[in-house]
Order: sequence, then C-alpha cells, then structure tokens
Amino acid sequence: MYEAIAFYLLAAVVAGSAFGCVIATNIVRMALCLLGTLGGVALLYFLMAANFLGVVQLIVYAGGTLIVIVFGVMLTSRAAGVRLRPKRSEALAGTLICIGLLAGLVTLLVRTAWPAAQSEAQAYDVAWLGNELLSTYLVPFEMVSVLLLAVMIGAAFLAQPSGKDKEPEER
Amino acid sequence: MEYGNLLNWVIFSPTIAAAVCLVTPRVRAVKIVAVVATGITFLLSLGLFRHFAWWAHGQDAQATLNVFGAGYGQKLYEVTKLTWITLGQGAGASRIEYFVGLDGLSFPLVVLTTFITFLACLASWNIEHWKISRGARGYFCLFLLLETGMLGVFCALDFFLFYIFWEVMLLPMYFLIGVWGGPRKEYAAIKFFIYTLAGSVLMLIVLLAFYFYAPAGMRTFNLIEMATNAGIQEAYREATFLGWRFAPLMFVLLYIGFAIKVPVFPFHTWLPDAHVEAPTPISMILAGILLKMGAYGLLRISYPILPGAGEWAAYGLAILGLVNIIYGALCAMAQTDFKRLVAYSSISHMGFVLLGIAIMTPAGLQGAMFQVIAHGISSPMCFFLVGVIYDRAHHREINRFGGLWLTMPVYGSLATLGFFASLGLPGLCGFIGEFWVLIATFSAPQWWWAKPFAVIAATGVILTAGYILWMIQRVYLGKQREEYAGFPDSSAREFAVLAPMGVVALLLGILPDQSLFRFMNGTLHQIADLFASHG
Amino acid sequence: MSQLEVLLVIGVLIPLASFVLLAFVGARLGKPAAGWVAVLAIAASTVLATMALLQWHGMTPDQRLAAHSAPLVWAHLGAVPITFGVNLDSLTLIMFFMVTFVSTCIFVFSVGYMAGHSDEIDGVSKFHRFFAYLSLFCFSMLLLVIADSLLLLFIAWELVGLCSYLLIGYYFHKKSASNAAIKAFVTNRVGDFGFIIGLGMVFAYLGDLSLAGAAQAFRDGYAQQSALFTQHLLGVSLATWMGMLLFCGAIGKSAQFPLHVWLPDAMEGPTPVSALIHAATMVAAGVYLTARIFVLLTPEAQLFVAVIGCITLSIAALVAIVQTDIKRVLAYSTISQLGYMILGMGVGAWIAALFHLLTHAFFKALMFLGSGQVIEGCHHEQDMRKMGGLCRKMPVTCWTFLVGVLAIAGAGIPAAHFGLGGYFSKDEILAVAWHRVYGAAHGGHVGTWERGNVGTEPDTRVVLASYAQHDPGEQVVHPGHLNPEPRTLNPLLFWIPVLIAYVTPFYMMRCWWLTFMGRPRDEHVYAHAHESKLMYLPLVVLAAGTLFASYYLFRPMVAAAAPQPFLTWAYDGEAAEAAHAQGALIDHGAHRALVPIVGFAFVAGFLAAWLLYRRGLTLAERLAQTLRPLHTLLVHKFYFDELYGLVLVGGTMLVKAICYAFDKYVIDGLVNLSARVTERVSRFSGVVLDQGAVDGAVNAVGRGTWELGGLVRRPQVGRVRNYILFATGGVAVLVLWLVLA
Amino acid sequence: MLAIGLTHYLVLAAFLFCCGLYVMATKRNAVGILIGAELVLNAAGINLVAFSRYETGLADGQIAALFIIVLAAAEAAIAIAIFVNYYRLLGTIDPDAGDRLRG
Repeated sequence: MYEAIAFYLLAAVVAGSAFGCVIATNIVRMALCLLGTLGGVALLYFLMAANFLGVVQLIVYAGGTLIVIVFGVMLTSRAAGVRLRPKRSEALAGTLICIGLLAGLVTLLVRTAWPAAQSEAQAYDVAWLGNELLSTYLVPFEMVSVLLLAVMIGAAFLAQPSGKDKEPEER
Repeated sequence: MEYGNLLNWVIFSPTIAAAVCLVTPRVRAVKIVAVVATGITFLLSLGLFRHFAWWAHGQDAQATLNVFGAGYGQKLYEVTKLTWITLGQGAGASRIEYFVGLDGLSFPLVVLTTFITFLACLASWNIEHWKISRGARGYFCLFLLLETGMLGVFCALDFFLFYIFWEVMLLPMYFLIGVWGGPRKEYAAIKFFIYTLAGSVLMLIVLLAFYFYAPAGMRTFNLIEMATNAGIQEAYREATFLGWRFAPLMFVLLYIGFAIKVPVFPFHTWLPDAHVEAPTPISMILAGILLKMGAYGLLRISYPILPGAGEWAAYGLAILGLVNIIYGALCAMAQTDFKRLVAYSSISHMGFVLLGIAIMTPAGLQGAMFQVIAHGISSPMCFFLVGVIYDRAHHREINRFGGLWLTMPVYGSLATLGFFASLGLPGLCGFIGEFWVLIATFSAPQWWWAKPFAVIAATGVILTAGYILWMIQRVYLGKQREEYAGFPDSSAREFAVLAPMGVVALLLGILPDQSLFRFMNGTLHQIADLFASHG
Repeated sequence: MSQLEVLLVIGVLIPLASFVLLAFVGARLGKPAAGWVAVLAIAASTVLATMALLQWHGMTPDQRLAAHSAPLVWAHLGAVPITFGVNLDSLTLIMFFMVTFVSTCIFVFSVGYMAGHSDEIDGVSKFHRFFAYLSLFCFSMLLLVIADSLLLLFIAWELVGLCSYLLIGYYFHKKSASNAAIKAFVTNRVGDFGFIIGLGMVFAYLGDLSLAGAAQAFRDGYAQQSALFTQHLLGVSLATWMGMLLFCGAIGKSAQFPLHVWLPDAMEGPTPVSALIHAATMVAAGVYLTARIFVLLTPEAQLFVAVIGCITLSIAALVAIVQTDIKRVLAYSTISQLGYMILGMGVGAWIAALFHLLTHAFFKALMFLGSGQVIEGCHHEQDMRKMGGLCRKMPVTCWTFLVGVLAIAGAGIPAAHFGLGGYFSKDEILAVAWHRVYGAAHGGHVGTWERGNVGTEPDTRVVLASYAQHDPGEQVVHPGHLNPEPRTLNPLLFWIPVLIAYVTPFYMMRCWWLTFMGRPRDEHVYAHAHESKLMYLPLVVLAAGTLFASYYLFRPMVAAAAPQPFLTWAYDGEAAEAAHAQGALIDHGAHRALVPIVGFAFVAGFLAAWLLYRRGLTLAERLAQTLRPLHTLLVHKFYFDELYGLVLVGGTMLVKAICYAFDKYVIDGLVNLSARVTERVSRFSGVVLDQGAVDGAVNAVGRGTWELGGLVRRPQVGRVRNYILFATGGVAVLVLWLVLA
Repeated sequence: MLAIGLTHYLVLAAFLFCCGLYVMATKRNAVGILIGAELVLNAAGINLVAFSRYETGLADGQIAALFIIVLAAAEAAIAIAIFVNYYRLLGTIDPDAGDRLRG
C-alpha cells in the first residue's frame, strides 16, 4: 500500500520533470528539470531496495554529472540565452514519432505476461554487492576503471587549447 | 651443442636499443644510445671468441677437433633451441624452432656485422648535416632493427627463422634507402626491394619444397638436420618435381635467390643504384654485410643440403663468377661517379667468392670466405672514403676532383690504404682471398675447366689495378684544385671510423691464419667433407 | 731461429720500423731529421748484414747447414701448410749486403738531394714521406731477398712494386709522374698475372710453394714422369709453361721485352729513387727471381728466357743511342744490362748473371747518383744537349761517373786478368754463351758427383743435380738442362750480345762526353752548375766499391750458392778451380776465344763516341739526317708505347665502354623494361579490361548506387538531431509493427 | 493497480525514454541533447534495476546499472569537453551548425 503510494508519487515527480525537460526552451531550466528526474530515479532505486545504487545515483548523477552539465552551460553561456526553437515540422514529427513509440512500447509492456518474481524482495547490502563486484564482475569492473582513466585523459586532452598555440613537441 | 644466451643478447640488444631510441627525447641522445648500443653489441660479440680460443688450436689437429667437432653441425656454440610453432600432432609432429647457434661459418660474419655496424653507426653521427636529416630517431631505430635482422640471418639454423630474419632485414633497408637516400632514392629503393623480394619468394618456394619433400616423420626446417640426415638427403636426391629433378631445380631457385643478394651478373643492377642513392653508412652496411648474406646462404643452405646439385651446376656457377670478376672490373673502369665505381668493384670482388665456392674444394671455400670477410672490411672503408669527400664537395664526379692527397694528407694516406686493400695488394686483406681462390681454382683436381678459368680470373688482377690506380690518380693525385683547397683533413670521427678498418685490413693481410682462417677452417673442411661424402 | 737468421730478420725489420716511425711522426721530425732517421735505420741494417756476412764466412759447411731452422707455418691452403722462413745461403747474404750497402749510400745522397730539391708541393711538405717510402722499399726488398717461399717472395715482390709506384709518383702533382707510376704498376701487374698463374701451377703440380719443397717435388716429378712432364699444351710441356709463366714476373719487374716500356717513364721519380729502385735493386729482383726458380726451368724455358733477354738487351741499347735525356740514357742502359743478366740466366750462366747483377748495382747506382748530382747542379736540366764541359764545375762527379762508364763498358786488360766489375761479369756471360754455341763437346757430365759432398752450401735447393744420382754404371737420365750440351744454342744468342757489347761503350761514352767534356753548350746551365759535398761522398764510396769489391767479394759468394749443375758453365779463376774440384766441366777455350771477339770492344766503342761527339753535336746531327728513318724509329723507341697505347689501353677502354653500355642499356634496360611491361600490363588490365569490361559492369552498379545515393542523400542533412529523429522513427515503426503483428 | 510490479516500472521507464528521445531530437542546443541522453540512460537504469528486483533476484542488474551511471558520467565529461571545443570552433552551440561532413 505504502509502496504503491510512494511509487506513484515518485513516478509523478520523475515523469513530470522529464516532461518539463521536453517543454522547456531554456537550457538552464532543462537542467533543473533533469535534477528532478535524477533525484526521483534515485528514490525509485531505494524503493526497489537497491540502496547502494540509489546513493550512487544521487552522488554521481545529481552531484557530479549535473554539475558538469551546468558548467557546460556556463562555458557556452553566450549562446545559452539564445532561444533556439526547433522547427515546427521537426517538433511535429518528433512528437508524433515519440508518442507512437511510447504507445507501442506501453502496449507491448502491458500485453506481455511477465513471469512471476523468483525471489522475494530483499535489501541487498553494500557488502554483498561489493563482493560480487570484486569477484564475479571483476573484469568488467577493471575495464570500466580503465575506461574512466581514458576518459579522464581524453577529456583533459580535448579541453586543452587548440593546436596552433601548442609548444612544438620536438624539432 | 653448447647452449648459451650470449648470442641472443648479441642479436636482440640492438632491438632493445631501438625501443629505447623510440622514447629517447632528443636527437643527440638518440645518437648516443645508438652508438653505445652498437658498441655494446660489438663487445658482446667479441665475447664469442672464447669458444674459438685461437691460441688453443690452429696447428694441432686434436685441438681443432675439440673446437669444431667431428662433423658438420656437431659442435655449435651459444645455441638456443625453442619450439616456436608445432605443425601436426603426435609423433609425426614437426616444429618450427627458434634455433640459433654459432659455428665457424657464422662466427666471423657475426663479428664482422657487429663491427661494421658499429662503425657505420659512428659514420651516421653527422646525420644533421645530410640533405635529408629529418627523423633521425626513425633512422636509428631502423638502423638498429636492421642490425638485428642481419645478425639473425647469420645465426639462424632453422630455415624458417632464417627466412623471417631475411625479411626483417629487408624492410628497414628499404626505408633507409628510400627515405634518407639521394635524388633517385625512390627508384633505387624500389628496385632494391623488388629484386630482393623476388629472391626471397624463390627462397620461400624452396623452403616449402624442402619441408614437404622430406620423408614423412623427418620433416623439419632444421638446416643442420637437412644437410646431415641421410634419409632426407636420399629423398632430395631421388625426388622429382613436375618432371624435373628435384635437387638441381631447387638449387637453381635458391641460387637465384642468393645471387640477387651477392649480386651475380645478370641480377646485379640494383646494386650500383642502391649504393649510389643510399647514404654513406647504409652503403657501408650494404656492401659490407648484406652482400655477404648471399654467399653465406650458399654456404649454409644450398651447398650443404644439395651438394650433388652443386656439382651439377659448378661449371655454370664458375662461369658466372668469372663474368662477375671481369665484367664488374670493366664496368667499374667506365664509371665517372666515385660511388658507382666502388659499387662495381664490389661486384668484381664478389666474383672471386662465387668462383671459390663453385669449385667446392676446401681451399676454394677458405678463399671464398676470406674474400667475404676481407671485402666486408675493405669495401665499407672505400664507401666511407667516398662519403668523406662527398660530405665536403657535395658531388662524386671523379673527373672533377684532383690533388686531394695534398689537401688532406691523413685522409689521402688512409684512402690509399683502403683502395690498395681493395686492389688486392699483398700485406692487405684483399690479397689473401683472391690468391687463395685463384690457386685453389687452379689446383682443383676434379674440374677440367678449372685451370683455364683460373687464368681468366687472374686477368681481373690487372683490370682491378687499372681502374683503382686510374681512380686514385684522378681523385687524389695531380694538382691541388682551388675549389677544394679549403677542405679540412679527416676529422677525429672520420679517423675513428677509418682507422679500425685499416688496422683490421692490415691484420688480415699479414696474419690471415691467426686473424681468420683458424676460426673457420674447421667448419669449412666439414662442409667440404659433406661434398665428398654425398658420393 | 738461428743467430744468423735473427740477424737477417732484424735487419729486415729495422727499415720497417723506420717506415712506421716516419709515417706517424715524420712530419713533426722536420726536414733533415726525418732523412737522418731513415739513414740511421738502413745503416744499422748494413751493419747487421756485414756481421752476418762475416759470420757466414767463418762457418764450415756443416755449421752453415745447422744455421737453417724450420720455417714457420703462416696459413693453410686447403690442407697444405704454407710456410715462411729465411732462405739462408751465400746468395741471400751477398744480396742482402748489396741492397743495404747501396741503399745506405743512396739514402745519404738523398738527404742532400731532397733538401736541395723543392719537396714542397702547393705548400705541403712531403720530405718525410720520401724517406718513409724509401724505408718501406728497403724492408720489402730485403724481405724479397730472404724469402724462402715463392709466396713470400711474391708478397715482397708486390710490395716493392707498391713502393716503386709511390716513389715514381712522388711528384704526383705532375700528370706525367702519376701516369708513369700507373704505367709501372699496371705493367708489372701484367707480369704478375703470369707469375700468379705460375704459382698456381707450382701449387697444383708440385704441391708446395716453398722454394726447396717445389724444387724437390720437381725433381721427384721428373723421376716419375708426372703430368707436368708428360702433358703438353700447344706443343710445349707443362713444366716449360710453368717456368715461362713464373719468369713472366721477372719480365715485368726487370723491364724485359715486351714489358720494358715502364722503366724509362719511371725516371719521373726523384733521381735517388731511380738509382736505388730502378737501377740497383728492384729491377734486378727479376733476375734474382729467375735465379731462385732456375731449378724449375726446363731447357725450353731457358731458351725462352735467353731469347727474351737477347731481344731486350739489343732493343734497349739501340734506343739508348739516340736518347738525349741523361736519365733516360741510363734507364735504357739499365734495361740493356738487365737483358744481359737474363740472357745469362737463359744460357745457363747462373753465376755470371748474378755476378753481373751485383756489379751492375754498384756502377749503375753510381752513375744515377752522378746524374742526380748533375741534374741538381744544373737546376733540373736533364737534357744532355744543353750540358757539356761540366767537368770543370763538378770534378768529383765527372771522374766517379767515368768509373761507372768504364765498368759498364767492360773495360779491363784481358791478358793481365785485370778489369772493372763489368769486365768480368759480362765477359763471363758471353763466355758461357760462346761455349753453348761453339764449345768443344766433351763428356764429363755433372752426373758423376753426389749429393752432399758438393759445394759449400747446405743442400736445400740444390736438388736438380741429383737427377744423376744413380748407380754409376747405369745409363744417366738426361733431362738436358742439367747438363746443357755444347753446340746446342743458336749462334744469334751469342753474336747479338757481342754486337751490343760494342754499342754499350759507345752510348755510355756519348753520355759522359756530352755531359762533362767538350764546350758548354748552354751558358746559363753552365754558369749555375755546382757540386754538393754531402752528395759526392756516396759517389766516392760507390766508385771504390765498383773498382775493388766486385770480383773478390761478389764472385765467390755467388759461386758458392750456385745450384750445382750450372757450375759447369762457370769459368774463370777460382770458380773454375772450385768447379774442377767438384768434378765439373771446364772449358778454357771459351775464355781464350772471347778475347779477340769482345776483349777490346770498349776501346772501339769509346773511340767511336769520341770521334762523333768530340766537336759537339753537329756531326751526330748530320749522321742522324742521313739515317733519318732509322733515327726516327729509335727516337720513338720502336713505337712500343704507341702500339700499346693503341691496342691494349685503347682496347681496354673500348671494352669497358661496351661493357658499361651493355650494363646500362641492355641489362638495366631489361630490368626497367620488365618493370615497364608489368606496369603496361597492369595498365592494360586496369584501363582496358577493368575499366571497359569489368568496370563497365561495376560502374553500372556503381552508377545505380550513386543515383540511389543521390535520392537517399536528401535526408542526410548532416544534423545530428535529425539522425536521432530518424533513428527514433525507425524504432517506433519497428515497435508498432511488433504491436500490430 | 495497487500492487506495484515490474510493468509499472517499465512503463515509467518507457515514458522517460521517449521524453529523452524527443529532447535529443528537437532541442537545438548541444547541452540539451546531452540532457536527453541522460534521460534515456536513466530509463535504462530503471529497467535494469526493476528486472533485477522482480525477475532474477541477482546482482547483475544492479551492477549493470552501476556501470551505466559510471558511463553516463564519463560520457558527460567527454561530451562537455567536445561541446566546449565545438563552441570555440564554431561560435555557437547549435548542433545543426556542425554539418561540415555533409555529403
């Protein structure tokens, strides 16, 4: 019962702020709406007993990614104020396609008979997750860490001033 | 077989150095790394002397037996034998091996290679002043890789491995000529590449044929095994290939492959072009070492494995040797480009090697191998001598020089030494090889044609004197010319490159036995025994 | 090594050390010092040579035999060891002494000569180089003398050739000098070509390159009638070929016909060099070689040697008559005298030829140094037509030169058994020739003596004689040359040398008279003429040697070393007695017969020269006018240079041009053609086949694709957003299709 | 309706997904596209966790979601870096301006 109430509340928040993203024309507002969505999704994770994931969602997404996006907005701020509205034809086509897709998806989802849950909901604790991560999923874990390293270097490289101002590497 | 790792260090320390060069920041540091690496490789290769302790043998037959073993391939030093690829399964499986080792045939060539490469590396020191001086790092990396390739060819005792090293050596050479060469470098590089590649394709065919024509269960790429296993020898003798007798056909294919490298008469035209366009140190290596691979291949692969075919072909091969001697000398006489002249003289000198090998007697093999080493010393010296004045005058027209001995007395004296060594003056290295080959040819009992051929080959002696002295007259003698009056004498670096070669040339000429013969005679006699025993 | 051998080896190595020293620090030593270093070195060698000579003199035959030590193994040819050692006999010792002694004189002379001579070329001093080369030469020459192996001899042979090349080309800023140097080296190489093949034959048939071993094998081969003696090529036995080919080396080095052309040109070198190398020592090495290989020469080969010598001596003497350059006269006279020596070798006068070699070394060095003095004194004027009357300005040179002229002319008093060196040595050669032509045929073959008790020499190379080593009663094997029969020689080989014996005094007197006597013909030259003190000292020493040393020192030493069979053809005095003691054949008749034939040839020659030139050149020029064609022929030296230039040099140049053209256009052309063809084929297959047929089809497809692409391209607006929209649309369609399915 | 099951979550995620797609397709601001992508990724995350919760009961879904979060962060960092360069190069943030590669 409570779960249902909580779900609907959170779903409203998530869906609402996502729709806010859709209708907003100002980029800053879109970012704000995104914050709502992300927070809502984090709470949904708690609701699904994925506590650790919820925390990570909050910290990394809401705390990290969003900050990055806001920074991006600010760095390109001269253009931020300019309202770049989509063409009407595009908006129309987008709307039609998306609604069509949503309709199709929902139909499929509802129509599908999902098998019953195999196990009861249980609160997966962090220790268990950590064990899994460092045993069964060790290789992907390491790959991801390498990826992060590459991203870090890549981002730093991309962000540095362009070629012509560079020091010549060698004669 | 005595196992050991020293040879691996010798072969691969240039590779390690090449990797170090890649991450070395400045050109000067790269040069230092390269010189030090080639120097260390040279010193390491000197360590190989301990197996051939010359003070222990030479006169005494028992001592010689101890050092060289009782038969071909029975006593190898610094052997590494690792399975690389296994073909087939179970008992019938044969292996491609990483099999390197040293005997009297390869040992002098390994030391020669490290020695000349070291000096050539020193000769590259002024790379900044070349017309194409960019990418010095790449130059030295390729240079060091080239050294690994060359050493590998001389040490490999597995045909497959031999082939791999042969190709490894080819590519760096292509780039070294094609990138850092003279005005027609692309033409020269492509000519070199296509010629050599054609040769290695033929070698590949033979490689496969050798493998598949061996009786099942005995299939191998082991060169020693192929030469000494009676079953394999029997199979090669009897087999036919598309209606042709197997051995002669393979011999011819293999011979063409090696002949291109030597180079033998109709396949020689890549050589003058490659030499002329290549930068000086590369010419040194080309003449000093690469040409020797053809001769080495004949002695390591063609003749021990197919001795019967060698006898079958002796007449033709001796004729080719003669043509090389005479024709090369005549062409050299016609040259006005200094470097081209030296290049053609190489063709002439390698003719003696071919002749010495073709007659298949121990004396002939001795002479041929001595000529190989002697030419490996004298021709890089000549090329460097040409390079020295090219650096100053920026042209190589013989007729535009004159009086350089007056302008550069030290250089002039060294040049005289180098060119007289090439001319075959007694007391210098060139003489021994030519003399041994001539006398061996003359006294080879089994060929009716040997005596007239020796007479014809001896005319090369006159022609050689002619073109070398004529060249010396036009370049070094005569009145001093004003445009060259300001030339500085040879620098300390140039002296450091020339003097060791001069000293070795003298040493080889005066004490041929102590300096060379006793390190290889044992193996050469074993190879000659193979000829005798095949029946 | 025995003490004697050590002495000799050190004597050889000292000049080498001097060479090394001068090569490295010579420039720092400076002008006179470098020269004195070289003088000191060669003087030390001379002292050692003298010591060795004295020691040898005091030894019994057994001690001499014991003084030999086993040679050292140098290398292996195949499985045959090549050994080098010291060839210890009295010929070696006396040659060694002669070379060092003459060298010392010439070195001293050179110090004065080169100091006066401008040795700076374009500001670069080469003084020390001169002495370095000279030292190297002495080393090589001494090595040649002591060599006991044909190969070591050949090595030294080439090294003296190198020194000759370097010294002829000493003034290499002059084109003529470097040309002469090349000519000398290449001509010698032509001779060496034969020599090498000869060595090949020695190795192939005799299996040993050492002199003693080869001789031994030769004898054994003869006894067993091996292939060398039974096989023939062009009607000549292989043994003969071997001898002739080995002799080819001597033809080159001793400037014999037809390779004599280089020696006159070699006078481009400094005069001391001409004296040392191109008169006294190196050119005589050919004779020395012939002496050493004498035991390998068959009668036919000996005849060949004799004919070559005969041709050479006559050609050179005739040409010498018309030369005007003082050094060239001497050069041609050298060739002519070498011809005499070779002739002597050919007719079997082994001792006489070597005796002549030694005396010739002294008097020819003397005359060359005298000419050097003249040239130096006259400021490099070499033309005798501009000289004359120099006797007053340079008396010492003049009279010492006259000693040389008398010696070469063979002046002596026949009845009194007194004369200068040339008198004995040349007459002895002629006497042997006379015997071979007209001598009384009597028995008394050498065959009766036995090995071991003959001569004073250890029997190392004296092997041929033992052909006759069999039981006394048996039929003697007669290879012919062991015991050359009298009356077997063509008379021309006697009469031509006799004729030339008249010509020699003529041209030598002409040379001396034109230079020193008469009236000065060029006031300028005469005014400047002067004599240098340092330089005439060696002249005096050499003149003394010419006067006194020859007969009493050289002759016995040479005779003691002779291979036994040829003692039969040695005449005169002690040698005859020695030979007699050994049971050899003596023909006193030969010497007596010669007295009226050539005994006074020198008087006739001198007289003719004096008559013709006593009033200067006018008479001679008139004579030349009368004999115009002959004169022209002689002035052009029988056109040998022109002939060789045209045929050999021109021929080689033509062949080389053809060869290179062949290389460039045919072989390389083929290579490039094949590349071109490959390219063409690929282009044909590329353009015609591919583009026409295959590509036609492919292009049709391609064009269709292109057109289609043009259509499809429309939506490709390059906007990311639109792509997303399209993708989304696609997904939507898929989903809806799923839903509806 | 009151018993919250898998379908609920999936429908919500589908909505979120469609919103994200729409944003990506129509916003004429590069950062907007990024925001759309974040929405799409969140939808995927919800799906994964929901499947893990209601179907498998294993950790794999959560782990995958975790990686998605990490990837999203990485993607954002790179994307912003690219956009900053893009802006510097073209002076605008309009993705339509970057059509140089257009055929």
